[in-house]
Parts: sequence; structure tokens; C-alpha cells
Amino acid sequence: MIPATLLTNALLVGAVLFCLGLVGILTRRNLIVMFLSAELMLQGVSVTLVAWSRYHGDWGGQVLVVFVLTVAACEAAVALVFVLQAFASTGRLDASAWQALREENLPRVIDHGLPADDRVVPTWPHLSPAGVLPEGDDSRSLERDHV
Amino acid sequence: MDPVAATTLPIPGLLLAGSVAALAASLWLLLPKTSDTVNSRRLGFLFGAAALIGFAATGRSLGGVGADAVFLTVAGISVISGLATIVTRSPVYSAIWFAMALAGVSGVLLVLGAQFLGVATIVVYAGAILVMFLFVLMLAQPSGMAPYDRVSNEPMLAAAAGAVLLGLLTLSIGRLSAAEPPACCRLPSRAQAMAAAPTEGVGSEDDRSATLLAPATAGVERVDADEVAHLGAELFGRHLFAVEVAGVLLLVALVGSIAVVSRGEATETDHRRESR
Amino acid sequence: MKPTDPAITWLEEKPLGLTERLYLPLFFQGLSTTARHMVSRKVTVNYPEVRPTIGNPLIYRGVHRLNRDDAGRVKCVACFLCATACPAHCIDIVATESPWPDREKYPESFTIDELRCIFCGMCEEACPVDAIELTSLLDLTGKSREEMIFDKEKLLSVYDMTKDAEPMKSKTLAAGGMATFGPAPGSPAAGAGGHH
Amino acid sequence: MNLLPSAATLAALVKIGLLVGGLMTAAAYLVLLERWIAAWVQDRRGPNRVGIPLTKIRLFGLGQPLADGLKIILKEDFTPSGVDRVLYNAAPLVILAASLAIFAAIPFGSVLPPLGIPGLPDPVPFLVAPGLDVGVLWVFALSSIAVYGVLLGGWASNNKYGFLGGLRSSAQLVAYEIPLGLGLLGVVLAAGSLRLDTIMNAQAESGVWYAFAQPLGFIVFMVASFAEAARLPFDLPEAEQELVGGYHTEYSGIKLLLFLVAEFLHMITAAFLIVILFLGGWHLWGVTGSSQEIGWIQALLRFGILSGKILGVIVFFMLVRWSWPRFRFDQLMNLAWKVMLPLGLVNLVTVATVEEFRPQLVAALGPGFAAAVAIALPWIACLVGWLVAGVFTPSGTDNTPILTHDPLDIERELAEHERLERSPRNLSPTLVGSR
Repeated sequence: MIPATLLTNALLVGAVLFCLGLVGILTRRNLIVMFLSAELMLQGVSVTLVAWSRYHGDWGGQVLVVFVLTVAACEAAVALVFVLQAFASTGRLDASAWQALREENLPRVIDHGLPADDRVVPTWPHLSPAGVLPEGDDSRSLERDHV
Repeated sequence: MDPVAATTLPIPGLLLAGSVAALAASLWLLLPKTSDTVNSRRLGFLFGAAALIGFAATGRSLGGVGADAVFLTVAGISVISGLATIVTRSPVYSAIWFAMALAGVSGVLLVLGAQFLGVATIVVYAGAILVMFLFVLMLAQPSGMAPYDRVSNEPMLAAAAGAVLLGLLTLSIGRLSAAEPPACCRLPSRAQAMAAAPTEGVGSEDDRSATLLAPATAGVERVDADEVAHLGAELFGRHLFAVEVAGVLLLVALVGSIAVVSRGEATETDHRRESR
Repeated sequence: MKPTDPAITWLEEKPLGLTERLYLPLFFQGLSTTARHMVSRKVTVNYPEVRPTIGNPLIYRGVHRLNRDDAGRVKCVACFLCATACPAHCIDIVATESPWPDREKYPESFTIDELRCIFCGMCEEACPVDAIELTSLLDLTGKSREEMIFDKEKLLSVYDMTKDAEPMKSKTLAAGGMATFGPAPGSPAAGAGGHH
Repeated sequence: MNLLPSAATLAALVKIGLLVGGLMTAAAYLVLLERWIAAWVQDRRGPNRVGIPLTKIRLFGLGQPLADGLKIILKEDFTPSGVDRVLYNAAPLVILAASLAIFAAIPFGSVLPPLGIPGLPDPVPFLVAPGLDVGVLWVFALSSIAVYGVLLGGWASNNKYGFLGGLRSSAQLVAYEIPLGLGLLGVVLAAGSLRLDTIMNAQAESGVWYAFAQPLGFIVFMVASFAEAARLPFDLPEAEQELVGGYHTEYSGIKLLLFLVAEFLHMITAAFLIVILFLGGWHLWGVTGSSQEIGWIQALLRFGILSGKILGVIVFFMLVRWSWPRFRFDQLMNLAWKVMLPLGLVNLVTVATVEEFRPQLVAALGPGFAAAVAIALPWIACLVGWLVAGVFTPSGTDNTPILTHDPLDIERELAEHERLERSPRNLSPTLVGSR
């Protein structure tokens, strides 16, 4: 049992986390950050559930949080696979790079506000291959008596 | 109802509106945009601090924020880290901030007396899920910041929507405690019902529900000693079927993700195995 | 060498037996080996207090010395064979006409840079008169590079210091009847020695 | 307002101080012990020179940890260019803080006799956070936090060896947490509590250590805790021969010290858990008794026995280091997922069955015979599981690398080189100008 003071405060924290997660999932474009925002919303819901559960002395809310954890784990496994597949095919973690599921007659979404990729791609020195070609032909190595 | 909550003031509307506006401005300024400058971010932090103080003040008027220093600390950690999670440009840092937020949430759960869930959150989220994400992030983005991390979709609208939603939620939480005990709380809770019931159940066949009474009568400061045992009994008693379903769900997710990820890579290894 | 080279013999790995696959027998075997070595006699010594014992000083390659003959003169005839044989080029000899009738030259100066020396023992083997030898002195230390360049006097003093403990190898070998390898012991006119 | 800390707070502070001080000293001296054992196993004598400074007293080299610590602290704390500074500096702190915080839930003795100080619970337990109901889970949570230190340290170093070490390490730690948990679940099931002190008391009361009651769980837990502590034969994270130094390749000075101390703390934690969960904790038959009302002598005796057992396990850890070669990474993962996980499940099911049907067994066979059956069943499960695992292990594995092309095909390499040379992207401006 917890006092009502703690209940309202915990509810407030849950609400803040939920809204922050909502803003994150609406605005951010990186697939993984979007996923983190969704998890943030789940955290807010968990706090709320536990607070009510403790307030009422009923264990149902905590049981529900256990299921939230389970679902989050499943979600992470499946989502990560799809994110990885998207990354493997496009080389980007951008949500808008993943447009293969749109309707056939719809045009492709093109980002106009996207800044140019000004990341410096490091150019590594190309060293000449190490070693020298072995002399003679391979057939002579048959007669070789030592290495 | 708690006497403190019953005597609290109604929420000052102006304060709430101000906090909502400050939060919206802060979110808009802090979210990644192409027009970002150092000063705009500073201003965003300023607004964010103002919004935090505003909401804390609102919470205080709801029922005494500041009574519990530990709760305030962990709540502050979780909220600030949550904000940082969504506004940080580098995804790796974003994930680190999310881990901090998790630590804060876990602290909140511990203060609320849910020991098992508090620690399980860390084990499952921070220990397994987030590590996987860090793996992917570190492998996918070795250095620099991708263009899509430097802009966000409709930051102004989203910030405003989020702030307004938070204001509304705060308002309803305030109504909940400031007004007469609302409908949901007027219903006798299970513990209250048990506390009201005659205590002849103690020592009889239903020992579990008898100990469940104890927190209600022994006062709010007492740490619930057998929290895990209660949760386990509830989980595998009333909700056994749901637990089974959750187990199947986990299995399906595992098999599904392995099936999807290994579809493209199997050929070469299989070929080699066959040839040997 | 390419992996396709026919000179390579590819070995099939022996399949694991049941004991090996059960793992624990090998586990305890490994542990018992470790435990046995933990209590066995140690092979190292507490060095400055306890001197390590040199098994056979005749084949140990420590600090050099220049031997003296029976008359106490330096035995070297300044033939430069050791300096020629030295792979590290650490021997420097200045030869001059010998004041004695039994040889033509003798070393006016004979220096070895001990820091450069790799202690391979080639000089010892090349020497036709058994003048240069490697002793079993193993702790060669100094505080400066100059100190580690041994001149003729120092090398002779090493001989004076070690001659009782370690007589000349040629004499030891002759006494022990082990002169089957190398040139005839003690004969200054013996040819280039040490091809074994 | 009462500014003076309460007696309970003071007691907690004293316990924390003793524990942290003891752990730090123990970590320092375990380094010396590790070097000694390494030397003895290799027929050497080991460090035995450093004693009391400025005197000739050598004390068998007991001053060595002090000298080592001073040396590494006074070394230059070098930060390479190109690192992510925040995470680079934070990683050692994270890992050390997490490794230390684990001990909040680990009891390091039984209880003190009643002191009669007002405000203190009587008897005083040897435990920093006695109110924590989920001690085992706490240990798990914080050891999973320690993964962050490794992963971030490796990534922030901007070094391929560091990064590979970090990735390997976190994959290994995450994978072996599952067999670790399965081995532990059997104990939790049998003791009926997640509190480590309750688990110890349960073993003391019955007199049957869980290592005897659940041999398979003991083996699985032992192997998994070796892997969690990243000790040989599971020291893949910092395999010197392959990865230079693993995730702490780029670290030096005091930050490296923090990493190394955290590693030793992991080993101490693993030893604590093995002793507490499976080897009876402070209990020894006929010596310590099992009651909670004890005098001073018995309290200290129990503390001594616990410490002795832990030291024994740590010496075993160190002996193992010199006995077996390191696993390859695929073997490591195979062991975790294909051997240890099923064995852990077998143990869990056996223990659950025994615990479920214990009342019926006692009713049918009498208490003595029922106890014998309850111990015999897990042993049979252990033997069967071990044999099955052995028989179904493949007798040879195909380790030849899958080559997309001959690595010694020099013509191909030369052609590739020429192609890169010709591509304009890689030409520096001066070269373009001169042509």
C-alpha cells in the first residue's frame, strides 16, 4: 500500500515518460531511436500500472507489467531482425528508407529536408601486396626436398 | 482517501498552461533540426528546466512533491534521461540515456515497493534488450552522425501535441486527487475489502490472502517482505493461462526472428556441408 | 607456399573418443597435471643470493676471456680468425710484431664490445690457438656503454679470475680424453679448429 | 530535525566501509596470489622480493600489491586521439561501480550476536542491504550493467581490437547469463527464496549442501560463472594472443587499474555465489551449528569458514587458468546454447519434480528414505545428462574456413590493388596535379 501522494507523483512520472516517448516516436527517424521511444512509452505505462497496483493492494497491475516485459523482449527480438534486414538492404537506419511496403500506385516519399551526408569517409592507404611472387613454376615444387 | 490528497488545492491553471508551453518550446528547440545552433539548444535546456519545475510545482499542488527525496531523485533521473533519449542526435548516446532512464524507472518501482519488477526491468531491458540495440548501433554506425539523425519529422507539431497531452494527463491526475474520491477509487479495493472483512481467515486454509492483508493494516512505511512470493502466487495462480500464452509468444518470436534472419545466409554453409 | 602445393601433407584430425567427448576425464587429467607441477621442485633460484648451477661449464657461453700461456703471456697470435668469424663484428684487434720468437704477431690491443656480442661462441671455435674462450660467468653488468667494451687487460683479468675454477678447455678436454673433436689440444700450430 | 545519522545508517556505513575496504585489499592480494600460483604451476618461484619499503624485510613478497598499485597509478593516463571521450572515461567507472554494488546483496557471514544497540535489528546480519527481497536478481541486474562498461569501453576506444573484444565479451556475458540463471533456479526452487542469506540458512538447517543435492545445477552454474567472470578457459574478451588486450587495449594508468580491479571483483563475486548457493555458505558440519542465536566465537568462526571456502574456490579458478586452453568462439557459443542450456533445464525439471512430490515421498517411504531418493534422483539426472551430452558431441568438427577466393592468389590481389590505384577517389590532390 502506498499513500495517495506517492500515487499521484508516480502517475505524473508515468505520464511524462509516456508523452516523451510519444514525441520521440513521432519525430525521430532513426529506426532504433524510434524503438527506444516506444520502449519509453512502455516504461511510462509500467510505472502507472505499478502505482495503481500498489495503491489498491491488488497484484493484477504488477502481473500486467510482467507481461509488458515479456512482450518487450519479443518485440525487441523481432524488431531487431527487421531493422537489421532493412539496414542490410539499404545501408541506412532511416525509417523512410524502408518504403517497399507502400501501395503500388503511390509515389515514393522523397525527403527534401534531409541535409547532405557530410560525414568524412576515411580513405585508408592502399598498401602494395605483401611478399613477392614465388620464383619458378609450381611443378618444380614437386621435386623440392625441403621447405 | 488519504487526508493530504483530499485537502490539496486545485491545480492553478496558469501554472499548468505555462509548463505545457515551456515543454512544447523546449522539445521543439531540442529536437534535431537543420537550423540548430548552440544558442537554440541552450534556450531549449532553459525551457526544459522551466517545464520540469513547472510540472513539479503542479505535482506539488497535487499532493506534496518533495516529501520523499529518494523518489524525487529517481523520478528526476528517469524524466531527464527520457527527455535526453529522444533529443540526443547520436543514437548510441540515445541508447545510453535510455539505460539511465531505465535505471530511474527501476528506482521509481523500488520506491513504490515493487522490488521484483524494479530489478527485473534492469535485467530484461538493460541487460538483454538494450545491449542488443547497442550491438546493432555500434556495428551500423561506427562514426559520425547520419543525415537522418540530424533532422526530425514535424518537430513543432509533435512537440505541441506531446506537451498538450501531458497537460491533459496532469489535469486528469489532478482531478483524481483534488476532487472527491473519483469513481475508480470509491470502489473498495481488494486489500480494503479484505481489511474490512473479519479476520477469521487468518490461520485457515487461505494463508496467502491473510498475509496480503498485512500491509493494509500495518501502515504504509512497512516494506512488503514477501513481495516476490505474492507476485509469483498471483502470476501462477490467477494468471496461469496468460503466463503460458506469454511463453508461447516468446517461443514464436524466437523462432520467427531466427527464421527471418537466417533465410539469406544458409546457402553457402549448407552447400559446403553437403559436399563434405 | 600455396595451400594447393602437393608437397604439403594434410593430416586428418583424429576423431575424438568417448572419454574425450565426456570432457570431465580430461578435465581432471589437466587439473592433476597442474596440481602436480604446483608442488614439484622449482627450476628457478633466488638469483643474487643463490647462484644458479651451470651444468657443463665447457659448453656454457658467458663472458669472454683471453687465455695466457704457461709463461703468462697472452696466448693470442692476432690471426684475426675470431674477428672474421664473428657475426656481430664485435671484436676489434690491432696486431703488431711480436716481441717473442715463437710467433710473428701479437695483439697490441684486443677489444670486445660485450653489448654487441651475441654469445654465439664462433670466436672460440675459430681460434686456432685456443686463446679466446667463453667462460661460465653469467652476470655481465655495467653502468655505461664504455664500461662494457672489454679491452685486452680486462679480458686477461677475466682469465686470471676464472682460471682456477675453469681451466682452459683444451686442457680439460685432453685430460678427460675427450679430444676427439677439434684440433689437437695445446698445439699452437693446429689448423682452423672447431668444425663440429 | 535530527541531523545525526541513525544507528541503522551508521551500521550500514560501517558495513559498506568494511566490505569495500576488504574487497579492494582482497583484489590487490589476489593479484599476488594469481602470480604466485602462475609461477608455481610453471615451476618458478614467483614474486617474493617486495616487503616493507626501505628495509630489507621481504615478507615473502607481501608488499608486491602496494608496489604494483603505486606503479600503475603513477603511470601516464594516456587518452588516444579519436576516442569518444565521455564514454571512454565513463566505461571504467561504470564497470567498477556495478561490480562493487553487487555486494550490497551478498552476505559475507552469518549474523553478529545481539549488540543491544537501540535502533539496530538484533541479531545484526552480515549484509549491507538486509531488506532487499530479491538478492539473487539484484546480483543478476548489476552484472548485466557491468556489460555496459565492457561494451562502451571497447567501442569508445576507437580500436578494432577493443571493439572486437567488447563485442565478444558482451555476447559471451549475455549468452552465459541464461545457463547461470538456470543453474541458480534449481537452488531458488529448493530454498524457496531469492534471498542469499535464506538460501545459506536453508543449507545449514538441512545439512545438505546444494552441490550434493543438485550436482548438475552445480556444474552448470560453475561453468557459467567461469564464463561470466571471463576467466580461462572462457577469457575470449581479452584473449591476448588474438586481441592484444581486448576491450581495454587502449586504456592505461588508473583507468586500466579500474578495469583490472573490476575483473577481479567479478571473480570474487563468482566465488561468493558458488559458495553461498552450492557449498553451504558459512556452514560446516559439526563446527558452526545452524541456529541464528550464536556467540561471538561462532560468529567469527562462520565468517572464517565462509572466507576459507571462497579462497578455495578462487584458488581453483586460478589453477584452472593454467590447466586448459581457451575455447574458440563458436565452441564457446555451442557450449552455452547446446550443452549448458539443456543440462540446466534437465536440472530444473528434476529439482522441480523432487520438490513437488517430496510430501508424497515422505508419506510413502518415511523421511530418511525420502531424503535419499531426493538426492539420488538429481544424481541420476546428472549422470544421464552428462553421458548424453558426451555421446552426442560430434567426434570431429569441420573447422576449415569458407573461402570466397584463394587468399594466396596474388594475381587477383594485384589486380584489386591496381583497380584501387586507378580509381580517382583515392588519389590525393598532389598526385593528380603532378600527372
